[in-house]
Amino acid sequence: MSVNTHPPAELDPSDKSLWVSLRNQSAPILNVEMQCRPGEMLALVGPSGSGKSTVLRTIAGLQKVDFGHIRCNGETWLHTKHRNDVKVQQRHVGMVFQHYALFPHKSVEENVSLAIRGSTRAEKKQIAASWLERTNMTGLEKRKPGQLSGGQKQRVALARALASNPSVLLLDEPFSAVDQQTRRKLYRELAKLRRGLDIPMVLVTHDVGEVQQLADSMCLIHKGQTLQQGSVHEVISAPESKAIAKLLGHQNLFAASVSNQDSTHTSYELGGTETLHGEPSDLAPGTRVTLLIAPSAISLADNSSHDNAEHNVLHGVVRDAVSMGDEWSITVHLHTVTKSLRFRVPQHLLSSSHVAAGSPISVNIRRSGILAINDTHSM
Amino acid sequence: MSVNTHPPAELDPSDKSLWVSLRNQSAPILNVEMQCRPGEMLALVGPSGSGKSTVLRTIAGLQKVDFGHIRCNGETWLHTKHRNDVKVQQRHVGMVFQHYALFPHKSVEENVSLAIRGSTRAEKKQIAASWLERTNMTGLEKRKPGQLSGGQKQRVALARALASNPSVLLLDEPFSAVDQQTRRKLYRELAKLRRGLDIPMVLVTHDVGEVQQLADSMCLIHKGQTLQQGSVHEVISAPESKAIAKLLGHQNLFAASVSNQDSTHTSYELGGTETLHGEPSDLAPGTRVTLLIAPSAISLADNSSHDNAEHNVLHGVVRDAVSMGDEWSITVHLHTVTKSLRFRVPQHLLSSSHVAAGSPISVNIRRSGILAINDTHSM
Amino acid sequence: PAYSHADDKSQDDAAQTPAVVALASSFRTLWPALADAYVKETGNPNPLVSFASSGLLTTQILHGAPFELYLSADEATIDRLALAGKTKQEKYALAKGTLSLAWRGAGAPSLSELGTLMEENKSLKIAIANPRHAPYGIAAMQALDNAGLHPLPNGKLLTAENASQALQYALNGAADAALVPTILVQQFGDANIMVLPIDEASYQRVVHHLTLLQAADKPAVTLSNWLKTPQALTIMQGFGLTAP
Amino acid sequence: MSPFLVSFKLAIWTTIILLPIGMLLGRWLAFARFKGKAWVESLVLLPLVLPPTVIGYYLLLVFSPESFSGSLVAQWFGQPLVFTFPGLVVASVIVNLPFAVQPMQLAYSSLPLEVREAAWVSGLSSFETWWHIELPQIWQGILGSATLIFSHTLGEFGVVLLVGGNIEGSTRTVSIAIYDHVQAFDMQSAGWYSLALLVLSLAALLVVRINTHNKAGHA
Amino acid sequence: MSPFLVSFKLAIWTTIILLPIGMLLGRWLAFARFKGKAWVESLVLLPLVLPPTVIGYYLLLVFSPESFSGSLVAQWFGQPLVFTFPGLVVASVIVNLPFAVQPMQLAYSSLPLEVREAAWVSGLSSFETWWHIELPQIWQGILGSATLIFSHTLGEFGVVLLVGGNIEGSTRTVSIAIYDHVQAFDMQSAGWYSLALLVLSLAALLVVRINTHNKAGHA
Ligand SMILES: Nc1ncnc2c1ncn2[C@@H]1O[C@H](COP(=O)(O)OP(=O)(O)OP(=O)(O)O)[C@@H](O)[C@H]1O
Ligand SMILES: Nc1ncnc2c1ncn2[C@@H]1O[C@H](COP(=O)(O)OP(=O)(O)OP(=O)(O)O)[C@@H](O)[C@H]1O
Ligand SMILES: [Mg+2]
Ligand SMILES: [Mg+2]
Repeated sequence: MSVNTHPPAELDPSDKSLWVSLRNQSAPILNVEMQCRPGEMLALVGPSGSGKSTVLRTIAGLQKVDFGHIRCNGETWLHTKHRNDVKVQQRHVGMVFQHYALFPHKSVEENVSLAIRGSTRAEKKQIAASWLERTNMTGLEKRKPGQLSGGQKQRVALARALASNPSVLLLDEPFSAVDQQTRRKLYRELAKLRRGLDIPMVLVTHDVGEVQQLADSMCLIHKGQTLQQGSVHEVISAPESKAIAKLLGHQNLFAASVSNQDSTHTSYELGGTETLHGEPSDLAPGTRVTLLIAPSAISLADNSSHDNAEHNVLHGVVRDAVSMGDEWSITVHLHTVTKSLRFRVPQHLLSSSHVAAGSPISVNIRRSGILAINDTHSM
Repeated sequence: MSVNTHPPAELDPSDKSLWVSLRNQSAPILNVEMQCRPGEMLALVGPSGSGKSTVLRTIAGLQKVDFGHIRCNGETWLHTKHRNDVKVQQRHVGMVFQHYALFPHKSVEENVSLAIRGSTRAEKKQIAASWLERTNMTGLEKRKPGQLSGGQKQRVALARALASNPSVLLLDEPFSAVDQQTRRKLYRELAKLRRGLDIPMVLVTHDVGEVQQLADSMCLIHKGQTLQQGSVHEVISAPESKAIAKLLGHQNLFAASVSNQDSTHTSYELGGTETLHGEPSDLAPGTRVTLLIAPSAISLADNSSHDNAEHNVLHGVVRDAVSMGDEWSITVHLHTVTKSLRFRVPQHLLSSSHVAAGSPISVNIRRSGILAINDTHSM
Repeated sequence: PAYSHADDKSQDDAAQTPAVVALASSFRTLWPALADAYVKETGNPNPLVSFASSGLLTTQILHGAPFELYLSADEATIDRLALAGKTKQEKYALAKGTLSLAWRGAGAPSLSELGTLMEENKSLKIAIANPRHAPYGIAAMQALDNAGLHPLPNGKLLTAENASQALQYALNGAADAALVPTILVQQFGDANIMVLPIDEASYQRVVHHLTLLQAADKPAVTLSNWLKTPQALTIMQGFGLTAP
Repeated sequence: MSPFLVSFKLAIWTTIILLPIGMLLGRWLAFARFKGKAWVESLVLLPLVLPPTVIGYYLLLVFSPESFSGSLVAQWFGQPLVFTFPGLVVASVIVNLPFAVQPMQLAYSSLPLEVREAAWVSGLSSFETWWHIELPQIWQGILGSATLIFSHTLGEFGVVLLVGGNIEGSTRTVSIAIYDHVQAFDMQSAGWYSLALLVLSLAALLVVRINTHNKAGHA
Repeated sequence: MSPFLVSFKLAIWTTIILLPIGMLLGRWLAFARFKGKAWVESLVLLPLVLPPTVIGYYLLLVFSPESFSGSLVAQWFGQPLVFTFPGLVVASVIVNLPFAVQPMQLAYSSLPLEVREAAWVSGLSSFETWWHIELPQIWQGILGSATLIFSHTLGEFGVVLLVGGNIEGSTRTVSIAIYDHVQAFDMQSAGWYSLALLVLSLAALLVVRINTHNKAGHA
């Protein structure tokens, strides 16, 4: 169910957005439509091997596709139908390669300053130094890439991309090898940069937290196919299909069918014996849906609790419980449904009897935290 | 404050633990002591460039150090004092290199089967196939590494390390390029493998969630120096120093001094005007401490709330609020302290007025969620 | 290999095995005719030959080359071999050789005219064999000396590695003239080249010698003897050589 | 001009002229994928297959002022090529072509594509990419080519002898001089010349190699 | 045996013998870091510096059964080396040494250390690492070495003439045969021989190159 972001035939030349529309028949197979406005950070998310790097490489002009139309910064970069293909150099892309692709024989400083255009030597040196400082690389300017750790290399690659004053920023998992603390510092630097720059930015990442913290919109890709594009909040809170929900890392997914619906609630039947009540909807009874239960909608309940207007109560036994710092991650084996439920509980709310595998447990599921994905709509 | 895990002079030959003790004077500077029992998964955590990869490479026998003593599987692998240095091949290490180091001219299948020892050709093929299946690589067996995506390469590297039936497992950020869904599958496979294998395992990662989910114990390294080793829960919930707390990604750290302490509580003075009350402790008044406030100890409060026996109440204004799916991450500018406070709130507890920057906000801080780190103890 | 035949004393075999002959470059044009006649008259197998400059052949023989017979225009090299005890018999003078001027085009000048021609045509070049080691090169220098053409201005005199090469320079136009052994040009039909004999008094004539080497076996002796016959001399005379 | 001077001048000129040619050809053969590639690669080697004297002979035919090709060449160079130093250089360039191409092609084909891509993305033009990224990384290939060409030109003898004509001071190289001495049984001179040639070229090779090692920094 | 057979036999033997030597030396020079490395690298090139005939002359001195060294060599090989085919092979091996070492060294030095480390960690012995990991990746270097040696041996002339003695059927190579024809003004034969040599060697080079291209799969 790809989004129709195909660049219109007559495009406003003052539209500086990045429009991408790609098809490839041979491996890697592609069928991608996406759009990113200037100043917007678009997160490109998808499983390993889904074609994210290929898309970035095609935008940069490094990879050929059977059919492609790419517009950026008011110019057409690629239009295979018109045999239009702007040279890589003229696209002015700032790119972090997944494997960094540093210049192995150049020092860290030269790696960055080589990518800076149209400045004097002294200016380049200064810009490079400032970016290396912002990526916590000060002191290592004279090193060759071979003498750096993985995370240090990645930061040089990031500095090189950011320093080039590009017309579009393509970041391929730019923080994957960097520790949390440095990562937060880099997030801040990226945020600062965004304030000054009005260019489209595309970020490939596997970290949903990173998406939420950095990106405005989000594009999901699976087997070379774009599945959904929208604002981060929209996509995460209302995935269009079960596949998307899974891609986003949602674990509490239950196959169900609408059994009843009126102005106060909708009822969903799970595997025959269990019924969950959700917010009112316009789903016709009998519709097959996938229920997505937000982890935050789940809380511990008393054994004696019963369903009420706000909550459903489910009973089961603890299958396992893992301490995650000041929270516990609990997997519950429900009595009535074969699938298990996963959620987190702050440590202080949990008594030790809860944590042992096999101990009985009851959970509240807030009605407003239940999302029904219509299976018949999705591909 | 390095842990004394120096292998004892007379070592029990039946002790199959991995003992590591390394010193290096020239770059990269090292001063590392660590230990990992058979069947234990030790997480090696530290900022980028702190020497994690160097330690793994030294254990594997790929890097030389000035002074080193490594024992594993009841054998001495390295003892520089006795000019004892077992060859790489004889150490039988299963290693995932940070940059994968796949054999570029061999197919995916050959990459894995080459690392399998002492089996017939058919057996090797079968073992390789089974590991490739467990790493979700089925269907790509005939590809060369150059035809794989980053995450696919990483999974081949993982399959190669796991398939080799090693005497110690060294994993250098083995999941960094893999999506959440596949990562969860790999976690499960690793857990399964652990049940059958009684060998020490060392995992380098930047993901605290991963540590909590996979590791038993944890070793913190900073600038080549081991800072703390202990069980994951111990290290995360009671870091020994402010530096460690920072490394672990803790953000709510406040400099304070003990102003008062009795059998019901300890009082801490923050920057003069604000006082926080914590659980009783044996800290003498006047002791300089760093207060670590667990995010889960922070919750929203009414404007009219006041300190009570369980909670401290602080007032401030929202500096920014970021939606993280069904939670919001809130940064609060406190009235009385110059540092800001970060915490997460489930979306349904938050009214829209709370989210706007500048709106007044009050927070509860649970006493039991305040940890005081004695600054005078830490280095 | 040819090497082992030297030890082979069997008469029958000797008739079958060819003689191994070292031939100096100056015999190159002459040899096929001699060999043909030898094979035809005696019924012996065609001798195995190795061509090289006299200098190289001598070096090789000095260091154990399995040659049985050595023919050269360089008497000094034969003396050198004799001195080293490599020869089996006294050297034998086969024939005397003369010099000719090979001239590109018609109207070949005499050597004395060549001087004036060179004055007129600055780019005119003459090639000779290297006088440092080739006997015909030495003879050519003597002839040039006697014609008052020595020393020639720099770049006018080309010294080729051997006489063949000197002639080649003239053939392909790299040089305008070459002073070469008559044997090379006597039976040489090239329309572009005019051949003019040089006054035999103006240089010391070159004597072609033959010597049997230590390794010589029956077939080599047979060949050596045949080369001393009048029939052989007749063939040599056909190439412009004269009786010694 | 001493034969040593002629030899070293010839070796240096040949190296200087061949390096860019070898770099272009080697780069093309390393990067391009086309049908007749094996043919081109094999053809480049052919100057090695014929004996030098025979190549010399054919070059003489081609360069001879009497021939059509030779007159064209003579017009182009302003003088006939035979028996002159420029002629030696041209002949030497032709004979040494394989040594210029092979190491360059090898060096180029070990250059990872991704690093060049990063250069393009960074806005470096083809020339800048070559200058900043390719050149410093094929250093070993250049060095290999240069030393092979240099050494082989010093020792080359057949082509030089034929095309140059052994004219003292302009086309007599040390190789020819040594050969002449050997032919004339002047073994002592030949020995001294050989020794001097070996020592001088060893010194030259060492200087080049040590300098470039230092420059490349062995990083 | 026809001169063609002698030449090709010689070229093939020389290549077969030199490839392992070049591989060992090239590998050592690529991987080892030691003080006199520039010296070794330069010394390896010296067989190119002296004219082939002069090298031939010195080899003759060393191998001659009349000399002490030669008698040792003759004992070792069971026959004197001069004027025999084995002698040609030995001389040819010495002269072609630089072509064996240079491309191998280049190919080896572009092998990333990390991949070899991964092989060791995977438990592959030094030999297995060489066989499974190094060899398939230095293919280009081997090919480069082999084709240079092969072509150069076909065209080599000076050393072969001196050490072999131009004996028909055993040591007369095509190169020498062509030279003889040129010297005897038999230009037609020389032309035909040259053409045949060129065509045959082109064919040989093409066969090798196309086969290895297919094998390496250009991946
Ligand atoms: N040279 C190639 N030939 C054939 N298939 C290829 C080639 N290179 C990549 N692929 C395939 O194309 C697909 C897309 O690869 P790409 O690198 O774009 O994935 P990705 O989304 O970036 O994955 P990751 O998150 O693992 O980096 C993968 O399935 C990969 O196996
Ligand atoms: N060849 C070298 N010469 C000098 N210093 C080096 C060399 N290689 C690595 N280093 C330095 O050694 C330190 C440790 O490197 P190492 O790769 O072990 O870090 P790391 O903890 O694995 O970091 P990361 O998380 O970024 O991978 C780094 O600061 C790095 O810059
Ligand atoms: Mg990718
Ligand atoms: Mg590392």
